[in-house]
Order: sequence, then C-alpha cells, then structure tokens
Amino acid sequence: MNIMLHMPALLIVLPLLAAFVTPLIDKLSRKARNAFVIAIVVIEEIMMLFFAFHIFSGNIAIYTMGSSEPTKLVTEAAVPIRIVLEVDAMSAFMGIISATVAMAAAIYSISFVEESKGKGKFYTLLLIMLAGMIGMEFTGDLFNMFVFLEILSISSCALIAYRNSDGNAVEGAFKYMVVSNIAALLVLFSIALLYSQYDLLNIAALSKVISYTELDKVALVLLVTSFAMKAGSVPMHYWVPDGYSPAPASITAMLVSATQASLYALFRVSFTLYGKVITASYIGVFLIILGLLSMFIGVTMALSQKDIKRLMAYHSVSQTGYMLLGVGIGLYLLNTSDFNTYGIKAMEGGIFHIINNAMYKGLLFLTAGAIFYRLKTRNLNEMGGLAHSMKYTTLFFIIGALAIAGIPPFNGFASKLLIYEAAYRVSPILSIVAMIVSILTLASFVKVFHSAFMGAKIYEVEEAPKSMLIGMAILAAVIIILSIFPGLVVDKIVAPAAHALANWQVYAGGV
Amino acid sequence: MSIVVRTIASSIFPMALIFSFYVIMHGHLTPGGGFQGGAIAASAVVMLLAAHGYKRMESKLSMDGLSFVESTGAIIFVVVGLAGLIAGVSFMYNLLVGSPIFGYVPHGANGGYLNSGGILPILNLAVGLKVIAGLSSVVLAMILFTEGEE
Amino acid sequence: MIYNIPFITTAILAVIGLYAVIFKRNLIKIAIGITILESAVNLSLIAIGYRKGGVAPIYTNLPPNVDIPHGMVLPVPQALTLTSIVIGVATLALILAFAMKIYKHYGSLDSHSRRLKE
Amino acid sequence: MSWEVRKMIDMFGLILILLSIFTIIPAIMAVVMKDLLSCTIALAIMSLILSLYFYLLQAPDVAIAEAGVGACLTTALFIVAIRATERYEGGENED
Amino acid sequence: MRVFVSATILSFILWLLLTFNGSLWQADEILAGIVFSILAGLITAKINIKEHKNLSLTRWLMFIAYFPRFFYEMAKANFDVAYRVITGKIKPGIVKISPGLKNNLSVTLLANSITLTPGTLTVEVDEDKNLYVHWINVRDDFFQEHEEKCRCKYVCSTFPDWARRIGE
Amino acid sequence: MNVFMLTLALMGISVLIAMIRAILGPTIPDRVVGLDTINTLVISGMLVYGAAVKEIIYIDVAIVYALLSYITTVLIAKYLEGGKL
Amino acid sequence: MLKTYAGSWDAITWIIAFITIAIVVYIIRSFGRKDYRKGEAQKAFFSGEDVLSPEEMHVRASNIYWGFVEAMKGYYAWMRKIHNGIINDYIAWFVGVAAIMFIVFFIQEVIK
Amino acid sequence: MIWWIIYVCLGIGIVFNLLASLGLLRFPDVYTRLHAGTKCTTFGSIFIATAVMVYGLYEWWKGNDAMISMTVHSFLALLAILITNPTGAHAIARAAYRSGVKPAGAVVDELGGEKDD
Repeated sequence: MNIMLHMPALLIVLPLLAAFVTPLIDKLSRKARNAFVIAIVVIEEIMMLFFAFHIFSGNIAIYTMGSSEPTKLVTEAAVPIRIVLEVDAMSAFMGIISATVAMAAAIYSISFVEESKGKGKFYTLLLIMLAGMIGMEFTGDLFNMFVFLEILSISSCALIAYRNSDGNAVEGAFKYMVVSNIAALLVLFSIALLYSQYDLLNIAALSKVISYTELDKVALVLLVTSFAMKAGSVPMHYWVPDGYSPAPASITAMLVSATQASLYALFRVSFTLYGKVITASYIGVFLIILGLLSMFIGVTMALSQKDIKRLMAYHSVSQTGYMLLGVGIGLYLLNTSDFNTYGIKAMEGGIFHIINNAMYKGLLFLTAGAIFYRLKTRNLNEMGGLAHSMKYTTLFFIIGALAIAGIPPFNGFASKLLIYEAAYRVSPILSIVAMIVSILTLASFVKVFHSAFMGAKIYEVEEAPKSMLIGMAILAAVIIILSIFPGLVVDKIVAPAAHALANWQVYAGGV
Repeated sequence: MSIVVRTIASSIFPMALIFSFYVIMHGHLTPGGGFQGGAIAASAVVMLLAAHGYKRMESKLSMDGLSFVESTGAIIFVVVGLAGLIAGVSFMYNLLVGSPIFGYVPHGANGGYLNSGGILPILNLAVGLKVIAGLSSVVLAMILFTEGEE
Repeated sequence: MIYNIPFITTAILAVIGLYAVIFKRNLIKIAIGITILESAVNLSLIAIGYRKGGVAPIYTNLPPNVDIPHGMVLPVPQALTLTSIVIGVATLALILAFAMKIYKHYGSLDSHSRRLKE
Repeated sequence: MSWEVRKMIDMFGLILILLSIFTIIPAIMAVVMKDLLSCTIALAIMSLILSLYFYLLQAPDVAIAEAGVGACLTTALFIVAIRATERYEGGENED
Repeated sequence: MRVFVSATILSFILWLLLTFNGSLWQADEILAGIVFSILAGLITAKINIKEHKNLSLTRWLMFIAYFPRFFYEMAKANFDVAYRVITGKIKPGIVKISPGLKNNLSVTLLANSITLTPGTLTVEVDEDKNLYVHWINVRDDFFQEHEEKCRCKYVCSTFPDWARRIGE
Repeated sequence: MNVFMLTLALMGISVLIAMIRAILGPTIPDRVVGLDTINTLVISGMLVYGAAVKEIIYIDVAIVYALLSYITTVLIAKYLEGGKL
Repeated sequence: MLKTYAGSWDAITWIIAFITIAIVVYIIRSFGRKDYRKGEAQKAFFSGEDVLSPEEMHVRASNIYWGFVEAMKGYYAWMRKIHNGIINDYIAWFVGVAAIMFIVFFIQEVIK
Repeated sequence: MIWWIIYVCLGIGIVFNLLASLGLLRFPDVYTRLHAGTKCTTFGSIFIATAVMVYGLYEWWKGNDAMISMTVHSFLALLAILITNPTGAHAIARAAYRSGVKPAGAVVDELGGEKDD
C-alpha cells in the first residue's frame, strides 16, 4: 500500500485513535502514557513533514473516504455524500504549524500539569484538539469543516477550564464556548444556505459553480464574520484574552494555532470558495480594516496590562492583524495587474507571519507558563529578577520577544518587511500604522522583560523542569531556523502556500 | 420517588434497552442508528438515576467503567475504519461487502435484511457504545458535581 | 408559498435565540438561547432538504412506484442535522457545567456580576 | 378567502402553520419567563413540537434523535444545572 | 439471576415483536435478538435495582385477562369525567384507602389502575402500602362506611383483588 | 382528503389548548400537566401521521416518545420534591 | 536571501555585519582608561542621598509607561468601557459587525 | 365497514382529546387538571391507536404484508403510553402535594397531616 496516498486520512486518524487509547494506557502506568503520547506527536510531526514536502513539490492530495479508489472522486453529477479530504500547499503549511506546536506543547505538558489529577483526560483532549485542527485544515468539504471546528472548540474549551478550581478559567471557557458555539452555528447556517442552492458541500465543486446570488452574499457575510470572530480579530476579539490567560500554558500555545486554523478557514472561504466571484466584493477592504483595527487596539491594550498572559493574548490579537493585513492586501489586489508584483509579496508576508506567530507566540506563552509554574502568579507586579535563577527561560523569552518585535535578524522582521513594503505601495498609512504597532510591541515586551526578569534577585526559584525546557527549545530552534533562512523558507514553503491560496482554479481543478 | 415510579422505571428499563438495541442494530434499515439508540439507552440510565436517586445507584454505575466503555467504542470505530486502510483500499472502506457475515448488500430497496450492511452495523454498535457511555457519564458527572457541593 | 413557512419559523426562532443571548444576563438563559438558535438552524436544514411529496430517505419498505432518488427528500441535510444535534448536546452539557462551576465560584449566575475585565 | 388561497393552504400547509406557531410560542416563553424551571418545560415543549415538525418533513431519523435528546437529556441537564445553581433568574429574592 | 432471565425473555419477546414484518423472522434476526436480549438482560441485572420478582406464566395470563375488565371500568369512568368537564361540577378530596397489599408490584399495578381510571388519582403511597387517592367527586356515603374493604370498593371497584392475584 | 390528516389537524387544536395551560399555569405542576398532555397528543399524532402516509417506520418515533417523555415528568417531579438528583 | 518587492533581506549578511560592528565597538571600547578607580568613586547618589537597594529600585509593571497611558487617557477610558467582559456584549459586537457588513454589501448593490 | 370502525375510533379519540384539553383549561387546580389532562388523553390515545391498528390490519388483509408491523408497533407504543402515563401523573401529583399545592375546594384531605418522607 502506498503510504503517501493514505497520508491525509492517517494524519487525522492517528491522533484520534491515540486520544482514545490514552485513557486505557493511563490505567496501566503514567510513564507509559507519557511515552505513548510523545511518541504519537513525534510520529505525527515526522509524517506531517514528509507529507508536506510531498505536497510542496506541486501535488494536490485528494482522499475520498470509503471509496474503493480514494484518489478518485465520484462523478460530479452524483450526490457528494462521501467525505473528501483535499490537501494543497496551504493546508499542508497549516498542518506543519499545528503538528509542531502540538509536539512542543505535549512535551512541555509532561511536568507542567503533573501535579493535577486527570492527566489522562488532559492528553486525550489535547490529541483530539490536534486532530480537530488538522482535520479542519485538511478537509475538502464545508460541513466537515464545521464538524472539526466544533470538535476543536469543545476540546479546547474543556482544556481552558482544566484548572477548574480557578474561577477565571471557568469563566474564560464559558465565554469561549458561547462565542465559538454561536460562530459555529452561523457557519452551519451559511452552509445550509449554500447547500440549498447548489446541492453541494465540496469546496472545490462549489467554487466552480458559485454564482454570487443574494443568498451567497448572506452566506459569505456570515462565514467571514464567524471565522473572523473565531480568529479573534477586533472588534470580536474580547474572548481572546479571557480564554488565553487562564488556560494552562501549553494549551494557550495550542490555542494560538487553533485560532490560526480559523484564520485558514477564513482565507479558504474568501479565496477559494468565493474565488470565482471575489472581485465583485469589498471583502479585501474589510479584511484590511479588521487587520488595522486588530493591530492597533491589540497592541495598545497590551501595553497597559499587568497580567503576563493577558498581555501576550492581546499581542496575539495584534499579530492576527498583521496576517489579516498581509492577506487582505493580497485579496484586495487579487485579479488586478498589481497582484503579481506586490500583491503576492504581501500574501507571502501574511502567510509567513502565520508560521512565525505560531512559533514565537507559542514560545512566549510557554515561557510565561514556566514563570507561572515557579512563581504561581501571572501578575507582573509580583515578579522580578528571574533572570538570575531561570537563565534558559530568560534566553528563550529574549528570543521570542525579539522575534515578535521584529528586530532584524529574527523571522518576525522578515515577514513584517514583506508586509510593510507591499502595504506602503497600497497606501503609506497602512505601513506607518504597522510600524508604529511594531514599535509598541517592542515597548510592551521591554516592559515584560524589565519587570519579570530584570532587577535584583527577589525570589529563590529554580530553573523550569527539563521537559518544559525541551518544549521551549523546540520552538526556539524553529524560530532560529526560520530567522536564518527566511529566503529558503519563503521560496520552499510559503510561496507554494500563497500561490495555492491565490489560484482557486488549482484547488478546484484538483477534484 | 415513590414505590410506583421506582417499580415502573425498573420494569421499563429492559424495554428501553432492547428498543435502543433495536434502533442501533437496525440503523441501516430503519430510522435510527448509533446515536439515536445510544441516546435512548442513556435516557434509560438517566431514568433509573432519577427514579432511584443517585445514592442507590452509586454502587452500580462508575465513571471508570463508563469511560472504559466509551474508549472501547471509539477505538472499535477507528480500528474498523483503519482496517479498510490497511487492506489497501481506503479509510472507512466497507470491507465486509460480499463476505458471508454482514456481507449480502443488495442494490436498491430490500425487505430489510439485517445482515446487509457490511461494516455499518459494527460502526453503529461502536457509536452506540460510545454514546451510551458518553451521555450517561455526562449526566453522572453533573450529578456528582451537585452531590459534591452539598 | 406554503413551503416557505419553515424558513419563516427559522428566522423567528433565530431572532429569539439571539435576543436571549444578547439581552439576557442569566447564564442558563444564555444556554437556552443557544439551544433555540441551534433548533432554528436544524429546522432550516431539514426544511431545505424537504421536497414536496417526497418520502423519507429510507430504502426498506419503500412504497411501491416511487422513483428512488427523486421521490425522496434529500438525505444529506438530515445527516447534517443529526451531526448538529449530536454536537449540540455536547456543547450544551459543557456550557451548563461551566455555568455550575461559575455559580460555585462566584455565587451568582449574572453575567454582569464578576468578570474578567479589560 | 379566494379559491387560489384556499388551494394553496391545503391540510399539510395548515398543519405546518400550526406547528410553526407551536414552536414559536414556547420559544418565546422560554426566553421571557423568569422561572428557569418553567423555561426548561417550555424548551421541552418546543423540542417536542420540533420533533413532530421534523417528522412531518419526512426526517424520522432526526426526529428520533431530537426525541431522545430533547425529551430527556436536555431537560435532565438543565434540571441538574438548576438544581446546582438557583431557580429564578436574577436571584431568589427578586420578584 | 431471576432478574436476568425475566429481563432476557421480556427483551426477546419485544425484539421479536419489533422486528416482525409480515413474514417469518430470518435466522440472523433471531440470532441478533438472542445476543442482544442476553446483553440487555445482563445490563439490567447489573445496574437495575429490582423492585419485584415474578416470572410465572399464569400471572401474565391473568394480567391479560385483567385488561377487558379494567377497560370497561375505565370507559365507564371516562364518560363521567367528560360530563364533569362539560358541566364543571366537581367535589374533590383526598381519601385514604388500605387495600392491604404487600407486594411492590401489586401496589404499583393498583396505583396505576386507579390513576388510569378517570376520576381517581393516586397521590401518595406510604410505607404501609396505604394509598392516598385524589377523588374528583367524593361521594357522601363514602364517609358512612368505616370498614376498609368497603371503602376501597367506592374508589376502585375490584382492582385490589386483581392486583393481589397478579402480583402476589 | 385523508381522514388521518384531518385528525391530525383537529388534534392540533387540542395541542393549542393544552399549550395555553402550559403557558398560563400558575404553578410548575400545572405546566408539567400541560407538557404531559401535549406529549400524549403528539404521540397519537405521530401514530396518525404514520398511518396517513402508510409509513411503518414512522411509528418507531412514537415508541421512542412514549418511552422517554415520561422521564421529563419524573425529573421535574423529582426536582419539585426537593430530592437530590 | 529573501527577495521582497523593493529589495532583499538576508539574515546571514545582517548577522555578519552585526558581529563585525560589535567587534569594532569592542575594540574601540578597549581603548578606554583601565586605571579608573573602583569603589567609592563609582557609587551613585540620588539627590545627594544613597540609592535604594535593588529590590526597592525595581520598577513595578504597572508603573512602566505610566506617562504613555496618562497621555492617552481618553483613549484608554474608552477602551476600558468597551472591554467590559460581558458575554452578551461580545455577541452584540459580533452581530453588529455582521450587520455592518450586510449594509455595506447592500449599498454596493444599490450603487451599481 | 372497516373504514367506519376507523372513523368511529378516530372520532372518539378526537372528542376525548378535545375534552381533555378543555378540562385542562377549565379545572381549578393541579389535581383536577391531572384528571382531565392525563387520563382523557390516554383514553383518546387508546382509540386513536386502535384506529391505526385496525387500519394496519386492514391493509395487511388487503395483501400489503409489511403493514402488520404497523399494527404491532402501534400496539407497543400504546403499551408504553399505558404504562408510563399514569406513573407520570402520579409523580406529578405527589410532587405537587409535596411542594405545597393544596387541592382546591377539597371536601376532605386525609393526607393532610402525614407528610412524611
């Protein structure tokens, strides 16, 4: 059997199966369970990398579940009952992010949540969350996207409330649940609207026949708004700090890539599903406006926070703004002559920023978790002088902070540079706002660095445990690789993803 | 609750259970399937809980056992799916078509033969197990929470 | 025209559900609102699948002289609705569990009472 | 009532209108009432009628699922939740 | 064990009824029926709390024979209630009767029979298996009677005897 | 005109009246009585509709309701009695 | 080598340049006086008084950027009002954005 | 002839269901409403189910083999109603009494003093 052929299904099924096996192994011994989970996430990562590079070399993988020939679809005239997975470069790109962050988070969690009971459930939910993310990114039809969206949000809600002795955690989880549930219901409603007209659920098949009627417009508005809310863009970002801050740190890192899965869905809908008709809409301008608002409001709110994870959560809103700005410029310029000159560069910047953000934001959340693990507080006012005792954590924090602020050798700078230039070409104001936001980001991380790590030694604490350091080191290593070889990464990984997103015909032609 | 309610609940329980099995097993023939049947059986469990009170049911229902059943159901489901993949066809491929057990799959309308679904009855059963255990344990967990508070 | 009635019902139910979520301060009321909204979406899905004079999409005991694919209502929306109901139970249970926990922590179900700010 | 209108509203349409009314009234009650237990009952009624609605729209599969879930499990969850919290919206002492 | 056997047999009969579709059952249907009946029986024996025990055929036959008699009473009383619905002439009250039954099943049967007969409604069953019945039209001569047997007769004609025969 | 459909429509009126009680009901038990009545009516409605379209499989739904509707009643009764669930 | 729209960016070049500049700076720094007196002469004073201990000197997070926050007081007051943490308002914002988008789409339709 | 049986059964069923609803509306308190609401509907349902059963038998007799299962399933539904409905009524009545609803205009209340658990 050709393993590459079955890879899309395997990548989703493996964490799902592991998730259900974990509680059984948990009954045997804890060590076995930890080893099992780590083995699974590492295998998943390796498989994902192999598969992704297979995809990046110009293939589109299609997998029809339950069919005797999985790569072949049923004919278009037949009812599209079967579940179809379709993986193009963009999906594979998102898949790499999810798998990497999940690997780091799973390794990090070994000692991070050791003291609390019900750890088997923790890993079950984490693996289900991973399966949900990958499923959402790999699926080729809209309804499956809804199902995986719900799987993702249910498991992540349960994980946010994992420390349920903390009132804030439960409250954040409640808010996230209500918000994501309503978003998902409206997504389902718009799927119903689309289905009622075309009798199709497959994204590729739909994108060929979509004709932009009134109902399509309603569906577009609902889909874009819902996914934007799930991605946490201003002014629907309120759940982000509430949900991110009380969750266990490894889960917060996962949540970052979960919101990016929603962002992927947003891009997929606006680029591919409505790719044929998108010139007739203002959706690109809408994304740019959302991006600008997200960047500015996110960063200014972050500046005045004193809870370290809330601060970082607001930064993640602000970074989402960069992605929306970059990809929004691409969408705005799509089908114009400027697209091939700088529109595609903006999109590359936005997409490159997705992987950058997942890595350094994940790393920063993990360092915040390490601080919380030792000090049992998230309040910046009660910290200080940690650089004396937590040397590696400090190092990782510096790497993450410099990367997020866009200080030159790091990857954040590369992606921001791409966005700045293209944005300047569209309108100088966009670029200036982006730069101001970048400066404010640096400023707020200087604040964190100063108040948490600098100063005299106040607390007698030890360095974070080894597994946590390994988890952080993985992400830091990825950041450094991304920083040193930005050209290579953009050429090999990001550009295929951007082109896959920009050309809906390729995706639609895959079916 | 009073004797009357308790007695009736106890007598209805096997009826609801067998009806739920009927719905689960005939999922590919009549309306119903794994989820519906599972919901019925879970409702029957809730009925017992309501009629007898948690205190009397405590020794009979355990969270551990339920979660074991739940995991088993899910694993069966995934493994049956994977079997098709390992056989080299595709995930969730209906392997049993044409085989003597569950094999005979006529095309179009039939009079409702039980063994005409291929792997569908197995999948339905797996989903049923999962749903029974899952929904019961949801209600049980919420009741436990209430109990723990007072 | 008469077959648009389910859609009108859907719209009204959706508005009621959203009203409850936006204007009701009680957390359990919010859960109720979400349930109503979900029912609205389910109803719309089923109504989309309905065809006048169709029979249920079940092969066994099919009435004689019914053309199989075209004499039936659409089966796909029903499958979608089923999934949606399944998910609905899970989310409802989770939301109510969170509401109970919040009540335990803060002694109030009011969404305005004590909350994460800024 | 003209002949066209009368032809349009056949028996099935009449039943659909009735069911729509029956679905909307409990929904409104579930939102408006102060006593959460009453809201739960209203929700149960809504789910019941909704199940009949599904049933009439030729979806017995969904009707069974809605029956199993709406008739018992939703109510059970709500009642357990109300049991653990408070019964009246806006606190016990208010109205 | 007894619970298991009775639940299994009941389940199997129900399964056969449910899957009967005009012609005789297929072998696989019966096989599945046996398997699932046993499963249902096992689960019932495991998690059900048994409140009664009986498995005799004569009792089931008696139960079936009880139906017409009961139905007659029910119909008779139903018209009475219909009359009261229309006119609104009611004289409610809660009375206590002591049928002297010992078994849970027979009490349940009696209580349900009383409840199903319009005009009377079991409100409460106490520890000594006395029934408190809400009666929609309390007859005056009920209070003159002091012997328990006769008091029963007003509320529930001969149901206690039937209940005793079936349940005990 | 199918006589079963007519029956269904007439039973709709009964449901309407019962629903008025469920809405007005001063106490919770009153509303539950309304719910119970509607339950029974809906079950018979399902039977009738199943006969009207000659679909045997529809009767299953009625059985489900007949078995399960009682649980709601018991649950609410349990709550009102004040016992722990 | 990352090619952007207007130019290019290469991290390795940048790092080499950075290291070169750093070495140059270090060399220049090493030209400084080596016989500078340690001890009393290095001690700093704060308005003529001794400096506080490092623990007390540590500026708490809330005080950092106090000036910035103070200067943008109006903006922050407005933001605080919006970020009120009420779940109902979250959904209301969502519905509001959707409504704005609907309006935009319909205006677009009307103009055409 | 068969059809007349069905008509009569349906008619009785509808009349009793309507009466039940009316009684639900007219009676003064929970217990009396229970009399009307639960029992009359059960009685009505028996007749409606009988009509459906007769119809199924008739169809079966006409040669449509599968229709017998409509009769059987209707009978099972009827059985379930007959078992559960009075129990539900009893449960509500008991709960109502315990939650403090007194029978309106009762001439006698022998349960009055004995509110034990």
